[in-house]
Amino acid sequence: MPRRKKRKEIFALGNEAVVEGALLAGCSFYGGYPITPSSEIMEIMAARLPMTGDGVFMQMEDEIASMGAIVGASLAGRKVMTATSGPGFSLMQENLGYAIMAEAPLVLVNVMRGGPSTGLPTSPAQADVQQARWGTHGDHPIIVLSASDVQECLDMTITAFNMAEKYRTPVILLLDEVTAHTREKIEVPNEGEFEVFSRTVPSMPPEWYKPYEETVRGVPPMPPLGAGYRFHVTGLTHDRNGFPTQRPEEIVELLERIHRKIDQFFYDIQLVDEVQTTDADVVVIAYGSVARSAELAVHQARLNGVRAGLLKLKTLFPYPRRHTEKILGHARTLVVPEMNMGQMSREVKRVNMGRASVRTINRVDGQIVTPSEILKVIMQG
Amino acid sequence: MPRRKKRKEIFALGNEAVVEGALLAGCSFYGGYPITPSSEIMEIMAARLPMTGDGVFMQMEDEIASMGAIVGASLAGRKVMTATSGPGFSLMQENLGYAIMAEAPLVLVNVMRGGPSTGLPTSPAQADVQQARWGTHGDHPIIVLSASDVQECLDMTITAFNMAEKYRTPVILLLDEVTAHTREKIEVPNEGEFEVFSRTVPSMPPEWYKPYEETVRGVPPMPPLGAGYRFHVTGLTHDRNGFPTQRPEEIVELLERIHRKIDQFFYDIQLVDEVQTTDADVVVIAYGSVARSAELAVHQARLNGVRAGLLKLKTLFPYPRRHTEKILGHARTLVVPEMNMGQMSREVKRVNMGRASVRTINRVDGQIVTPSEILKVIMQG
Amino acid sequence: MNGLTGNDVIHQYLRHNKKFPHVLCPGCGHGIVLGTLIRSIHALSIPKDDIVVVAGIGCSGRLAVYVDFNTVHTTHGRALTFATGIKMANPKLKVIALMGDGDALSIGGNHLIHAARRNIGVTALVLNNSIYGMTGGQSSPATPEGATTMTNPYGQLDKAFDTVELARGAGANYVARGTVFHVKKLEKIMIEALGRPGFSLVEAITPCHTQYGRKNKFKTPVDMYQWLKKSAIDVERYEELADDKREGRLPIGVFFRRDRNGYEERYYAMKEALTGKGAKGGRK
Amino acid sequence: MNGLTGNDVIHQYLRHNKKFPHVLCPGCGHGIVLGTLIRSIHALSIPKDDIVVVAGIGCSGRLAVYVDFNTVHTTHGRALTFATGIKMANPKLKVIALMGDGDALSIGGNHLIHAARRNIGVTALVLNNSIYGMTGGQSSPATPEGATTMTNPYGQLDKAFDTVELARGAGANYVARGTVFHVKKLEKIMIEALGRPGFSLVEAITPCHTQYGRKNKFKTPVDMYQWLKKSAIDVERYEELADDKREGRLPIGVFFRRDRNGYEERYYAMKEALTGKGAKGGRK
Amino acid sequence: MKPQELDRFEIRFSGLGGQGIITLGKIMGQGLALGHGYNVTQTQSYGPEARGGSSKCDLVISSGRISYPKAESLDLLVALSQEACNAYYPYLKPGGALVIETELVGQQPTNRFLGLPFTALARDKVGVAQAMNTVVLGALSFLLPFVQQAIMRKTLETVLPAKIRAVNVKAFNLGHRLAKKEWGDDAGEVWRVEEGFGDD
Amino acid sequence: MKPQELDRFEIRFSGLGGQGIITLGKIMGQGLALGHGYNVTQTQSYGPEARGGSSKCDLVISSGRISYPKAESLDLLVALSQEACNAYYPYLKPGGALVIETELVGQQPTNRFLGLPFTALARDKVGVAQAMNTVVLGALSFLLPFVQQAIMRKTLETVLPAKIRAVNVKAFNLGHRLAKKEWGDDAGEVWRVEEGFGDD
Amino acid sequence: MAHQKKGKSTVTVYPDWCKGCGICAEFCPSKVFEIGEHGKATVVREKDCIHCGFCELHCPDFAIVVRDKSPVAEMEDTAPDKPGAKKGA
Amino acid sequence: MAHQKKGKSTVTVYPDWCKGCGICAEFCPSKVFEIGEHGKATVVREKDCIHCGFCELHCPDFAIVVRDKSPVAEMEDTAPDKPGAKKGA
Ligand SMILES: Cc1ncc(C[n+]2csc(CCOP(=O)(O)OP(=O)(O)O)c2C)c(N)n1
Ligand SMILES: Cc1ncc(C[n+]2csc(CCOP(=O)(O)OP(=O)(O)O)c2C)c(N)n1
Ligand code: SF4
Ligand code: SF4
Ligand code: SF4
Ligand code: SF4
Repeated sequence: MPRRKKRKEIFALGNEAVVEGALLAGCSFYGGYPITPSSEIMEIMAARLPMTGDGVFMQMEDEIASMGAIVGASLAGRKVMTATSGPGFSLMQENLGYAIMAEAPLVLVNVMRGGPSTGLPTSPAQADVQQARWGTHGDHPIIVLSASDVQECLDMTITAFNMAEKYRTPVILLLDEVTAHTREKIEVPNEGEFEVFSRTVPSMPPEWYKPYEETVRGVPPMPPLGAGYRFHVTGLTHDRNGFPTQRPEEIVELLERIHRKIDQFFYDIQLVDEVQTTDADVVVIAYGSVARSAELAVHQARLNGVRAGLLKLKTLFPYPRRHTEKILGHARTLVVPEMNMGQMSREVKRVNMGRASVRTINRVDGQIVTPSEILKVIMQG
Repeated sequence: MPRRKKRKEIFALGNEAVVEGALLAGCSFYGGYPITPSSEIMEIMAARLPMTGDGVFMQMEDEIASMGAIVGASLAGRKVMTATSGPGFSLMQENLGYAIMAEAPLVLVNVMRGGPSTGLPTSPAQADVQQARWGTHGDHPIIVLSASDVQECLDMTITAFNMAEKYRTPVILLLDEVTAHTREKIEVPNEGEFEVFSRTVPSMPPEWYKPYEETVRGVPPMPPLGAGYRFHVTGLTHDRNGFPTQRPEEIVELLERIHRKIDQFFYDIQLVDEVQTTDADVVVIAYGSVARSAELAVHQARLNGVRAGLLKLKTLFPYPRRHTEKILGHARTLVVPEMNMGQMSREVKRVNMGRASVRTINRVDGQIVTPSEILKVIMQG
Repeated sequence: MNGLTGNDVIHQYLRHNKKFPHVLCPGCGHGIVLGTLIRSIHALSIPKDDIVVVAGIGCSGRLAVYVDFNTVHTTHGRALTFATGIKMANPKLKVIALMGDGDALSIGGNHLIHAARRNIGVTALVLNNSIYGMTGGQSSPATPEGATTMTNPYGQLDKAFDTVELARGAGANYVARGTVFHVKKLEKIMIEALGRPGFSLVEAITPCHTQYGRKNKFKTPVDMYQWLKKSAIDVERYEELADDKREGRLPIGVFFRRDRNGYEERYYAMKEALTGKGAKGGRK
Repeated sequence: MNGLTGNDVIHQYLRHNKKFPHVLCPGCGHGIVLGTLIRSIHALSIPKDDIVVVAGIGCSGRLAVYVDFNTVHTTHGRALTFATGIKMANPKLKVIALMGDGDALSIGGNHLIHAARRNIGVTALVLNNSIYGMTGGQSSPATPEGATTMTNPYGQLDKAFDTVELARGAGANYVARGTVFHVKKLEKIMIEALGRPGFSLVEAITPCHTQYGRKNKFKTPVDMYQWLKKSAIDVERYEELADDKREGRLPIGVFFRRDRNGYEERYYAMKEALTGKGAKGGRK
Repeated sequence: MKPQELDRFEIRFSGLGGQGIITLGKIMGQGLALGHGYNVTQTQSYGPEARGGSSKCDLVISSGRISYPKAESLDLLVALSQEACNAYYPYLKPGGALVIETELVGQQPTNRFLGLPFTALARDKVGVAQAMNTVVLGALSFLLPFVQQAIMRKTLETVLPAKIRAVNVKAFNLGHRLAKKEWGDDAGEVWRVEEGFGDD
Repeated sequence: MKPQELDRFEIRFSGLGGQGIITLGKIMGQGLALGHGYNVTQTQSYGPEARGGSSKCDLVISSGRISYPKAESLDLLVALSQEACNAYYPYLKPGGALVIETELVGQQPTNRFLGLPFTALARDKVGVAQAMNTVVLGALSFLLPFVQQAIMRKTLETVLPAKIRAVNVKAFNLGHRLAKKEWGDDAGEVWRVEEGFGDD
Repeated sequence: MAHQKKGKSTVTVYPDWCKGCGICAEFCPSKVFEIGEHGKATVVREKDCIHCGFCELHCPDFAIVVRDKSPVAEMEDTAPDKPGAKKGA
Repeated sequence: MAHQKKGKSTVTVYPDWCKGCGICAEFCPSKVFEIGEHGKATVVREKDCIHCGFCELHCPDFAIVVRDKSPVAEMEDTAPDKPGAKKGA
């Protein structure tokens, strides 16, 4: 067996690791508009992309245009990304919905800051979680990921691109300001050490191609614009050819498929890390930087004789119901610490159906939830 | 006792009744951008407002500008409104969050059509329900109302204005295309027959006025701009004077207050209609035009010997938990029919905590849920 | 298809699996614009595969579905943002943004001026029918002052944008105006516009009898074409007219041409300069 | 406060319960614009209560909090939309929209051109520092071609907007430009702008040394003021210059004045005409 | 006169865009709701179908509260084009009535129908082809036993602008007269019910 | 040489904007992370405080995994302004060390501190006042027993652009030398731990 | 010149696509079209067509095709038409 | 004219508000200011002030106030200053 090539180590900001991950995943198009605390992603992209093969970096006039540009570029065959924070995320919602309907793969990074409105531009929060799920109008599926440290920023960005391409869908990566603005040593994987997925392109003659056809995976192949497959893309409900339709059975087929293509692959999409959960009475369910506090708290609780565990959510939506169910087999108490007024805890409660007791810890003052706060609640059982 | 003056009857479209209600409630400013199926609201406002006392009608360049204009006018002392549908609603989210932070009363009518994206512009849906709750970034409170027939369009619009003014907050009125585009005979109440609430203005000298002060109700008085109270309004987290703050205790006070001012008045805000629920084994929980189908289904079920009832939600958020709890005292089954993939049923399930069995009926093909569909599920128990 | 002429040519470019006639109203000028666009592309012998038509939302936006190019029907007002992304992603494509006046000038105004400033290599067609057709006849920023619409029952108070002046102020590279009555001229303009570098804007005046004409004293669609016939005048001749003679006249033709490279050309040239021939690392 | 002069006057308009000095960087021209605005208002004897300053988001937007007027700090790019609502709701108020160049020209570009077209009675101050100050030095649509910024490390490719031409193209009623070095002229302009009907746009060129200057060969804030001193020239004189002499010069002064009534005036006049003296029912 | 008790009477007007189908439904609905005191819901087709040339307008009429506002099974179908007749005939209740424009609906799906050449009548007898919908309104005012001709005419007069009022009243009366003549006095008998036993 | 085992060692650098606090923290962090192989998290203040003139940068250093990335109780506080010293001294652990810039921190909150006139040293001995932060880095490289001077100097050289490299190496060496001289050989002794018993 | 083509063209209207807007009828220099009973354009004076192209360029529905007559067709067509006879669909 | 005012004004800098940008020191026609040790503007030649107003108008932080001397103050000030003596805060 060949010796594993040593990985490059860098001391990088979370936002920097996102760029690193994106480039490794094959991102070649960035369109964006600056906003704290996501701006470093854009700035580093501005420096890096013009230097790479076919990399395109564009500063657009606003967040609406940013989404428009990356959806356009995605349709033209690129792996694309944008990054923003709350106010910009709100503005991106309309075109995000379009991308869902057009099934245009893209990665949207939202580095969350305190809200609502302009709120607390430089302080951490996790208050856009439900917005990530429901922000655009109409029923829609969405994949929402998160990362809790700098290495994960890199890894989850690669994952985000892979899921976007695999499922032909926008993927949202939610970071909080702490994760985005922490510098840590991370390993940059070598080529071949990680999976890179690219959208399937059609392998039939153009006349036979139907851009929104039913397939086994529910994901139709997608050629770049201009490759000889001249089809129609629209945000209206459409038939298999992409043409607008008002026929109930075609509408249902479409909406059902775009949901199913994600729902049925829950085992691939719903990612968590479990720390000492197997025997745990008290399980902390956390994500983002709060999961780091939770990890320390769980460690300290064990030292204090409490069987605590951590379920770290790396996928927020579709909510990892299966993993939660497993834990509900033994846990008496679920502790859900968040930098918001209780957004993921709604999902936990919905799945819990009254079984375990659910304790929430919520901060909305721009401060991170500390290990000791979590420890206190764990110790209360 | 003086005889009640006969009420004027009109044969009106749901959208027309909204205008009627708004004018009765004292709306004197409309800013909007046309979109099907809400456009009649705008068009009738365009004809009516220039004819009324100080009425201002403005067509703005887009939905973002529409929200900006009405928030501005609200700060300048007007009772204000806009109307839109899904795509426009998505664009309004950023400034909606601003209005929440600035505590600017306003009424936003979203006549829902099929989504996501451009979707089904002329077909009914109820798929923006969770978006109404979570569409803008950051933790925020919001009042979301709905109406199921033309009379209710009028009544609930008045209620929406009253709540907006009473609680200094945006109120969203969600209609569906069926309700908005049905013509019915309605009664227009005479002056004095309905309550009209207007924001409290300060009654102290300007030097003592703090625009975001803690009060018993949690709602600070609000003078119009230019009335001698020169204060600062911002979407940043702010102190009692309205000045930006990053101090955790001030932030918490602010966010806690804007939530509390709505949460604590749940008995005033959470409106439902109950039809034969007292003894019901099976309760349908519905809203909007679907509640009309449900009413017929419940009626037919009773004829068939099933003890069915209807909980019609007129307030969607904050979710009427109290009324649901009461019903959970006796109901075995809750049926939640919706023209979406299951949005309010999430709220029902969260409150239900596994007690009753929850059956959902979901249509997303642009067709209304029919009485017979609901009846079938009721009869299955 | 080179032996064919007239609508026989057009028919070769229409999608055979779409239902015709199209959804637009009798006499709607949008169809004429589409025909003209097709003929221009045909004249330039651009392969269908290389054309991307990016449409906004509106009656005009609905045209995209009928033509056998790569067609993208976007969101209201945002066609140019998608078009920008597509052009930058693949500069070899000929990208045409097809927009209504509401689309391009109201909700989409910002993207229009920025596309012009940036000089992205996209041909923008603004189908100006002075009204929001699709949504039932509300005012647009191109509705003439005084006209009656569903949202201005007492007469439009706003002054209309002059699309040409707006684009000029934003720094556009090429701006022209035509009408669907003066189709040959419009075709000449489109052919030129499609062949130029950078951002070109072509405004096509196209009647909407249903939503605009009927409320503004045009009894039939034909009346609107008569009006176009009468009021349009070549911009060169227009400029020689005395001020008082200009009232009510609609100048058409090419208003200006500037010669700046398209954004995509400048961007890729920068990349080339930075990375050299395959070499990594810039020489900034 | 009429016996007072200079900054003694300014101090009367600052909020005494706010912390000073303000948050802006040393040498930032925004403070000078604020002082000039205060002096203009003082000169016109407009009561503080009648002034509404509507600010966008950016360093410039932060100014609003310091002055003792009615102040509204809005969302990024949207100041003019709020200002429009306020003015229409109460035309007696003197409404001033205070925006950065990113605010006004990038994300807010559409509102700017529509406010100009509509001719709403608002005075728009665009504080142009060629850069996004607040967010740390990214390009704005006013960043000169070739300049280095955080998002254009290899030099800005875009051409900058000419605010004056953009506003002209959109049909604005009054457009002027000044600099914070030429404060007296700027004050004269502001006084005129505040007194006019309809939409007036004043562009104030104001240096940002921290985010723009340092990356573009201005060693100190003072260098940027030297540059303003050298490059600015009265527009009347500028127009007499030969083309090749114009390079690098910045014309300042009033570019044009048009005399159209403000939108609010036209709207309320229409209401008056429709409803008559208290009478209901129009006479359209 | 006390209005006849009705429990969900459903009417669909259908035909081509430009025939004034929606106006017909609106006036009839308003007359029944405001003039006769019934509860009425009127709904119509929006969107591309409407654009595409076809047009549809439903009324549900009831003495009691109307829960579900859309027509589900029709008591009366008015079809003013062949296409509309084909499309909606299946929704007619057993025993429901079909009214057609005889010149435009050449293939009748049943021999039980009531027809008149409404367009020709309007054009030839009233002199204004566009008044066709009012001729239909007049005919229905005769046909439907719960409609009072005078009230409906009054509604018509209230709703229409002055300058086209006279022409339309003429058309209305024509429709009423001809329906009576052609369809016979007991055409709508099936829907007439005896005064019930309920208390006052 | 095997790096000393560390379990959450927390350092805060604090002072005024313009003193190069963030750069100091970043270089030190990078040296410890990449050069020494520790796990390190570096965080800093953004936003208005940063604008308002004060500046802060934290490092957490550990041999094991760092869960919570922010500094909670400091092992070492470097305060380069009076304001910073006042603000953060309370977060110092019992037994933690305080390093101050003696000319800028006139009022020391305790008599147990280590000080040097870093700014004056940089200005007068290196000739470049801005190299102050590097003088601090040099001093700390002496003070902290787990920092190897050579590695840290190497990091410094890697990170800095060529034209300011020499000056900064000079400043670094100066800081190291003077710290040794002024603070004495056992200044950081408290943190030196014997090699543990763990297996290799 | 176009005029020399008089009588040398066939003019076809596809009635399924024609919406009867009247543009062709109004502006054809040779008055080739009339709007027929069912609201569709009908070719009534095909032989007067000078193949100016106006109608093809201006029909918003691409419903008209004007073609040069094939030699054979031309031959047949030399027989004088009855004046005003209807042609085309 | 401004020049006639020479020596008749007091110039005050509020050091708390001054950020030391240097504008006043650079552009004051009479070189009244210097940037002092702590990076703040200091009035060093007050008597040369001609009350042109430049510094007040251009200080971005409203930190300078130039006032006409009150008669009393003026009186006191007639005593010749030592050249270069520091004045103000
Ligand atoms: C965000 C958003 N707002 C509003 C609409 C509704 N809408 C659809 S098309 C249209 C305007 C159409 O007018 P125009 O662009 O002039 O094109 P036309 O239909 O006249 O060709 C509007 C307002 C929408 N689809 N999306
Ligand atoms: C919707 C939205 N997008 C982005 C931002 C981030 N942001 C805040 S200020 C600003 C730009 C500031 O630049 P400019 O308007 O030129 O004003 P300056 O700070 O230079 O005075 C940006 C992009 C935001 N607050 N909201
Ligand atoms: S122009 Fe075309 S659509 Fe119009 S009448 Fe003639 S053939 Fe018919
Ligand atoms: S080509 Fe068409 S318009 Fe021209 S003469 Fe022939 S029929 Fe008439
Ligand atoms: S101009 Fe003002 S801030 Fe600048 S140095 Fe002078 S006094 Fe200080
Ligand atoms: S007023 Fe200010 S700038 Fe002018 S001379 Fe006096 S000190 Fe100098």
